[in-house]
Amino acid sequence: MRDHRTRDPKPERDAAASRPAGESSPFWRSLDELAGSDAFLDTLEREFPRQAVPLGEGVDRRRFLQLMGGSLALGGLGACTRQPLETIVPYVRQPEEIVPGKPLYFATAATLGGYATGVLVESHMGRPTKIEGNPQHPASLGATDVLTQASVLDLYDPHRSQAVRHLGRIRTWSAFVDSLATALGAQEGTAGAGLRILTETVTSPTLAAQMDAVRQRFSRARWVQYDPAGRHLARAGARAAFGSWAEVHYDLSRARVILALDCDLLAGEPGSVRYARQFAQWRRVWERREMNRLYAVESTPTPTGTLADHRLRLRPERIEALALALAAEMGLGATPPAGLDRQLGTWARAVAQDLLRHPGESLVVAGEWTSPELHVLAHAMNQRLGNFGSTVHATAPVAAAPSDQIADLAALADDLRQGRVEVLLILGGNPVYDAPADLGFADALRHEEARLRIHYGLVENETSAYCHWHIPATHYLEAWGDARAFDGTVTIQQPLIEPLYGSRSPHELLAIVEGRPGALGYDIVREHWLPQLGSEAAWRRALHEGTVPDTALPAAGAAAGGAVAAAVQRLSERVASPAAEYTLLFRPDPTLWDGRFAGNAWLQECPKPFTKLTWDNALLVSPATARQLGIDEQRTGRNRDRHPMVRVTVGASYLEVPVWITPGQADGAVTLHLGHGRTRGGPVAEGHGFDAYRLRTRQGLWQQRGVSLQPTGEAYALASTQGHFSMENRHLVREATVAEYADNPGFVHAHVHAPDEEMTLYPKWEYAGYAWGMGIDLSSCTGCNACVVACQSENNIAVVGKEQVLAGREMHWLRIDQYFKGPSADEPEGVYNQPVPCMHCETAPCEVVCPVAATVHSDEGLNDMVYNRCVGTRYCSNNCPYKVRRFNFYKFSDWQTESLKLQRNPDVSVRFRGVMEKCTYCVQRINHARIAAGREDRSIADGEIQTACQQACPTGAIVFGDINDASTEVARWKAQPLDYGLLEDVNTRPRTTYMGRIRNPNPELEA
Amino acid sequence: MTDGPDPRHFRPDVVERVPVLAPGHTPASVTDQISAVVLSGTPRWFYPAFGAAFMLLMVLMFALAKLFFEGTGVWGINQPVGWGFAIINFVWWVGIGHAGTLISAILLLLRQDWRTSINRFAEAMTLFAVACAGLFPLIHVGRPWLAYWMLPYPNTMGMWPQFRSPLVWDVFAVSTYAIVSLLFWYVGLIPDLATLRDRSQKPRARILYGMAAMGWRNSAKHWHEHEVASLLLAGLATPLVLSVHSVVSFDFAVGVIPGWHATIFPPYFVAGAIFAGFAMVLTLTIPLRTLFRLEDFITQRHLQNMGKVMLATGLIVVYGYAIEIFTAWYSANPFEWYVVTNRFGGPYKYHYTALIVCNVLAPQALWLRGVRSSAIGLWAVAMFVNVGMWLERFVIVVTSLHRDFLPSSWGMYHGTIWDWATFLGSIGLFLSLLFLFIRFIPMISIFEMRTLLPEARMEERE
Amino acid sequence: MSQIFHPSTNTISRVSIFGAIFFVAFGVWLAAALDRSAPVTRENVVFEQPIKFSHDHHVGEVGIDCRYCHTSVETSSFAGIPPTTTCMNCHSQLFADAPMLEPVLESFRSGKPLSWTRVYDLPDFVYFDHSIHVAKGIGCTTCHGEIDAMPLTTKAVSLKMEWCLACHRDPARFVRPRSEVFNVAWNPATLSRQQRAALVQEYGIQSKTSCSICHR
Amino acid sequence: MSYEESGGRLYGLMAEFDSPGPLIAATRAVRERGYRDLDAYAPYPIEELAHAAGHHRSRLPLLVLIGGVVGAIVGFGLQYWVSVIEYPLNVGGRPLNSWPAFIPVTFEMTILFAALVAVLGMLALNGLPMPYHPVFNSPRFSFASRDRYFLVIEAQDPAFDPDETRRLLSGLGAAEVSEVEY
Repeated sequence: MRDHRTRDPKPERDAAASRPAGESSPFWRSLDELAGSDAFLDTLEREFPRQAVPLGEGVDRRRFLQLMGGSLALGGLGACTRQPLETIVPYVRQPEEIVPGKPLYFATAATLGGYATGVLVESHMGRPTKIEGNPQHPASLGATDVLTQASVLDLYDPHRSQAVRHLGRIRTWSAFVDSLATALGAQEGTAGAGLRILTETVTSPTLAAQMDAVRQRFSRARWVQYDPAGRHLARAGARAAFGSWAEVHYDLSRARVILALDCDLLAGEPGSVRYARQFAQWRRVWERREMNRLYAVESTPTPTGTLADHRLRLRPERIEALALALAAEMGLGATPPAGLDRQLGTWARAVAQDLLRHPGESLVVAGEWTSPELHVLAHAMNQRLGNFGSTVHATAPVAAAPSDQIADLAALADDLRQGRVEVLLILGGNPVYDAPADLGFADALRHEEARLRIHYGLVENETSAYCHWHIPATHYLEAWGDARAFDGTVTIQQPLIEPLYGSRSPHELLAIVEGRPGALGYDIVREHWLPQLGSEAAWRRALHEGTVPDTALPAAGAAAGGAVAAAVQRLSERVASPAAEYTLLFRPDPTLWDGRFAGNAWLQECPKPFTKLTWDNALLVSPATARQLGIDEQRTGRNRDRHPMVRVTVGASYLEVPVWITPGQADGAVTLHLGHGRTRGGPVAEGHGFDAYRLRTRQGLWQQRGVSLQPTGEAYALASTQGHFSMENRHLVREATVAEYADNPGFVHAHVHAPDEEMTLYPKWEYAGYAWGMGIDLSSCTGCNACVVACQSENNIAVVGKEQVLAGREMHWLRIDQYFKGPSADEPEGVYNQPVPCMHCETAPCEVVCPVAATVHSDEGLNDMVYNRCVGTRYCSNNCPYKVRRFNFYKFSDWQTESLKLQRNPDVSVRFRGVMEKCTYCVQRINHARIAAGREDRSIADGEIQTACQQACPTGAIVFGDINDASTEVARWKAQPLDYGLLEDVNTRPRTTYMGRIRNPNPELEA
Repeated sequence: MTDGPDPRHFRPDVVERVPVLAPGHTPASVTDQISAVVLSGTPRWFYPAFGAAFMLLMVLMFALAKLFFEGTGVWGINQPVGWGFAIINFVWWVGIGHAGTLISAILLLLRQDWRTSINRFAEAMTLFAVACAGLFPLIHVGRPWLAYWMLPYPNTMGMWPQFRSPLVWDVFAVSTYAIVSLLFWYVGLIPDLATLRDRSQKPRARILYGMAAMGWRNSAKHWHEHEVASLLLAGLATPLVLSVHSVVSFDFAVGVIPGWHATIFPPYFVAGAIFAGFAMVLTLTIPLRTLFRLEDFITQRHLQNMGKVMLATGLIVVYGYAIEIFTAWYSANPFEWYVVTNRFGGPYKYHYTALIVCNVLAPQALWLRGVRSSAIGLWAVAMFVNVGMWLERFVIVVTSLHRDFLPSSWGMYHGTIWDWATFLGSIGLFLSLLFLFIRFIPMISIFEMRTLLPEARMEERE
Repeated sequence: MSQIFHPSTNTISRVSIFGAIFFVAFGVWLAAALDRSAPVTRENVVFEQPIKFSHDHHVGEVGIDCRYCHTSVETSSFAGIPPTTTCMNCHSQLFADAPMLEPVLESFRSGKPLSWTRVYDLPDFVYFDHSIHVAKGIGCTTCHGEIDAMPLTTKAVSLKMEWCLACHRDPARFVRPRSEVFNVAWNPATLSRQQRAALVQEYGIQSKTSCSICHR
Repeated sequence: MSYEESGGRLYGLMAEFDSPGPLIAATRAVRERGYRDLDAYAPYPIEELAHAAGHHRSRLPLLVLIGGVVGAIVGFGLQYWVSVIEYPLNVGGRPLNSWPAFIPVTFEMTILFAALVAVLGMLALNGLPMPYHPVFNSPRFSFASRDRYFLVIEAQDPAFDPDETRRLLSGLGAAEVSEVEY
């Protein structure tokens, strides 16, 4: 094996190298700072003591975060090495709220495609380190999705753009303001006819207001919004159905029967975190006897599909046929399509009956990927079922200025070509990379009539290469702002830290266009809200709660029937027309989304559901399709990770991508995830995966019919963290239907039995005080990965890079195993999700074999791992039946990059080379709780300790607490007959146990 | 004084009529001929041979430098296969060592006098094999500079080793084995060192051998205590050698991993060790006896007996394989049974097949006297066994780990160039030590050869 | 043949062989002794500091309470190092022009923080929490020694793991009434072993020696 | 190079034999004559010679037994003290004194101590190391490690008388009798 460093795509490695000489320190805010003049350093320390830190040399992780600044060398890693002297630097003036060594929490919101998720951000000495959900916020309910969890890393990304640049050369902010002001001045004559502003979907009321102000000044200026993974078709469908722009959101707490038509309801929609929580309430049969039922029809597997009681894999064309059949069954004036095969017909009938049996308690949802017509149909069905007002809510649009984004973008491209654009301000986004290919946006952007092209973004990406100016953007944790959630609820975003690189917020930038340069983001946002909130107190409350009261959008009118006939008409025609051989599906990447997170190493290395791929995307094809293409042969030995490439041709353009054979994928439909194959945007983003946008056109936003696939004979190495997706008839995930469970609640113990406690040479170990344990509910885990990344950011888990993942050395403490159900890979009955953290076995096999007692039990039953005692024999990992232990084969943790040190959790050791590590049940949180309780002479309350994974989980599938206390939730779970231990027959007596999985199938379809 | 060899010299348990010492030798001739190997100048072939071994040793040094500088990641290990070549080599080398102790100790207790001419050499081989073996547990850890934490010593951390761990047992077993083997070997050497002291002409040699001989005077008293000590050491080394490889097998047997968790391991590891050890003894003695013209002392008889021992232990090993498969089936444990089927049909099926060919089929040739009595034939079988025993450890370590309980965590293991460099390098270390040994120390026990002479035996009858 | 060695070699060789065991034992003992010696543990070693700050004066003579400067000792893992402003509370008036205090004034004027050398410095993998120890009746001087008699602050204990364990294994040897935690003059002898054992009961002290209490 | 000892004090008389038989006979004879401070030398161990020279039972086995017992106690004691008394830790739910797991180390320590005692004991009982010894002064003595057999009677023996003893030895079939000096 060659030196891993040369091949390791970790961003941190060559951070310094990739940075121009001028900016060796990642922290600077002006040319002065760049010059490093003493005067500047003084002001810096005085004004923003937080920024004083990076000026030091090597910075120790913990002292550094616990104290105010201070620089010192790393040391004392090996127990016998002598520590270097450390320095300690107090404040000059200490802020009241800061108690050194105690974290603070602030409420703000993260946005995706404009939709806000309320979060509470943990801040250590002024450094945001961890994102948690905001229980007060409707879109969060205390949980978060995987992208939000990872967003904190973007703040500290060493490859963020740090300088205002003009044609690649560093300029001052004022120089930029001048040139923009001049250009705008010139525009005033023509009322801004040559001015275009391109933003992502905007839900921020403040920004919208600023846009109005801009329009006041430049009446003929145009504002274009574009989100590559936005809700284009859903919006169009809603508009068709309701006759005006409208937003639809759902209330799953009241839905007994749910039909998802190619919709990732539980992990892909704006309200998904909330939906998942509501949905899960219905899956805990041991808590409430009745259970809801989910039908999922999808062409490519989704987390929602994994929980479906009935999952139907259909290619999109047939989904529309099925929809028509359903519409017919529900008497929506449709006729079942001619070519519909029988079992699909019976399926439609059964489902329709089931839905009709639950008026007002049912729900039909169509995914963004489906055609507007299908959305119309879905709305009509809900109408027919009387679900509006109970499970479905139609409101005014959340987007401040809803529009047909694709058409607008096309118009912009056209204007550029015609030379009608003189000043183009691109506020975020990356159109050069992600605009539909047939717009030729990059070429359009080249036209020199556009004399001033400005790109504003977190990183210098493909688009900034085509612009005169690049302006570094603020991260949402750095700036004031506001945004609406899926239901319209507004959150005022407050910064937790001064902009690391002196960036300006979008509000501040737009203020220049408004004609009031120099306005501060704080004032802009505050001016917008104070009048509405009425009082300073209300303002403070809004900030503290993380929501602005009564901003949820009011209900709008119900669906207009007229659209339905038209939709049915068009669908029938499409269904009648002969289907092409292959249909190419585009989907936002489960971890990189539309590519905006491609620079985020956590997300790049986060194993994607169903493939467990890292650092790449691949063409997902069903086993049957693979056979058809003749690329289904088994690879073994050293070629195990090399996957055949196929050439995907769409019209004139083509792309060669590796194939991943995915059970559960619809035959004939192949899926390619967006967001990969970046060519600019930092070492982490660049050169990983394949750019699906090159094949994406206006017409084929989400599905491109009639593509051709030819194997190229080439092969490509894909790094997947799971090599085998069959359970091999081992009773790892144990499942039953509601009926079977009613008959035999203890079915989970039917096949495997744990040896009796007496069957041992040794006495049982008794735990007097607390005994920590965890319960995981397999009936409600969607496999969304939120817990995985939450664990990573809480526990300073290193990223290892593709080569090391290929070598089988990924470091995730918590992984989500996925197994396909059923005998055949062609027709899997579904997918099991099984999160596997450390089991903290009572009779831990790992501990017995450690020669130096580096892993032993604590007196509260934790399986402690002592990094500084570990010598690295790896015996424990070998002897762990669950293989949850992770070894630092190299120096995986980054000990150099300053900015990444700021992100680290100061309460968790950063691991060094050659030591074992693993899940600790977040022992740092347990210790904090124990100390707090100890100070107050009380015992730790149930729920006082939440592990990172538990806190992040949208469905609440993870509970944690003291199993010695029968009143705790975890103890109640473990008391259930449904509770079982993984591999309990090995007699490891795991503290982490699982609740068997319960399905609620429709009896009519079971037959 | 005597005509013809003494009849008691041939035991009923020894079938062949071939003597263990060619007739016509006297104490003087034995002494002179064997010590000549050391005292007469270096043979011409020595330099290229030693040079080659030394080059391999340098390969080891380079591989280690790479390893310590970058970390264990340079090897092919991963999750789930946390142990690779390092542990395989460790077990392989320890196993090879066992033959030496067996020959010197157990055969001494059994009064198998044919051992005398090969035991010195075999013991030396034990020492060097153990040296190579001991290397691997030290370097395979993630933080080798802290490996001494496995030893019990008072420290400011107040921490001690965890005595339930088979690795700690290893530390004690292997180090004890190394020390005892060294002592046993040295005790046997003292009279011969004295002989060299008395024979050699070079002053420096006389001083060095003199110091090493500790002033041995061949007095009746010396011989008396010396014989008692040798017997006692043999009595101690015998259970020790059995315990050492049992403990090594505990590294696996104590684990819960299917394919490791087997009670048959200790006996079948010990048998395997002796099997491998004799193979290595043959591999080395067959060329050396011709190179040094020692056919008089290492005769057909020795080769044949070693062949028989290999056959016997080989059959025990085969039984071990069989019983492993049987228990997996009989226990009806799906995990255990999967390991068996996976060995036959999994990604490592070729390794397993090769193992069967080398360790099960090849040794059957030893049933034929023709093979047993032909140096070439024996040597070929021995080479098969050397490879086979390495493969056996590969199969045990890798195929058990790479697919254990949870299919989600299954993986593959491939040795890297650095794995191979370390393995070959350790062979270099072994050979270098061996060449130095045969150059400076009598590779056949002179005084014990004297006892084989008729004169020596006359007295017992008086 | 004739003699090779001088008679004296007999003695030499015997001593060297039968004495080997003692040589080894001595080596181990020496290593342990060195590891515990002040130069290694930095006990009673004075470090270069920006100001010759005297706990002797401020605590011993003036009698300022520990918490006046180390404000977060009761609430946080970290006791807190006083910001410059804390010094200035007094020194804006007292000795305001003493050259010795110039660094403080300079820091106050310029806003540049003072930079002290850590005296009590645990390795990064050790997590110590002041608040819980103080709450359970472990006094400042138990670990920080006779701070009120230190003109220049030095480390009074080794901070080796065995030192931590000594107390965690038998807190009754060191515990004192909560009221006396910040009393630098408190004398352990004022309480009997039984009384201290009673305190351990009363304060519910769990003398934990589990690894994850300090290492995580 | 060789060390020359001056003074010329007599150490004893050395009789040389060319085969073991006469040596044994001679040794028996001189012992019957009451000589005690004597030693016989042969190139290989000869049991009869040892008996003849009066070496019967060795104390070594007892020493080794004691060594082994001490080793066992130290071995188990160390493990028990570490795991139960010094730093009791819950290792995989096993009891502090998991004696079955302590057996291997105890065994190895037993062997180690016994073996060390066996070797050191052998050296001690033989008075080794003793690089210098008067008999080495005899130029012929180097053949004791080849094919010659020697009997040495020390001058300090009360029954020793230079001429008497010399006569006796030559009478016992010694090929040659020579004086050995310090």
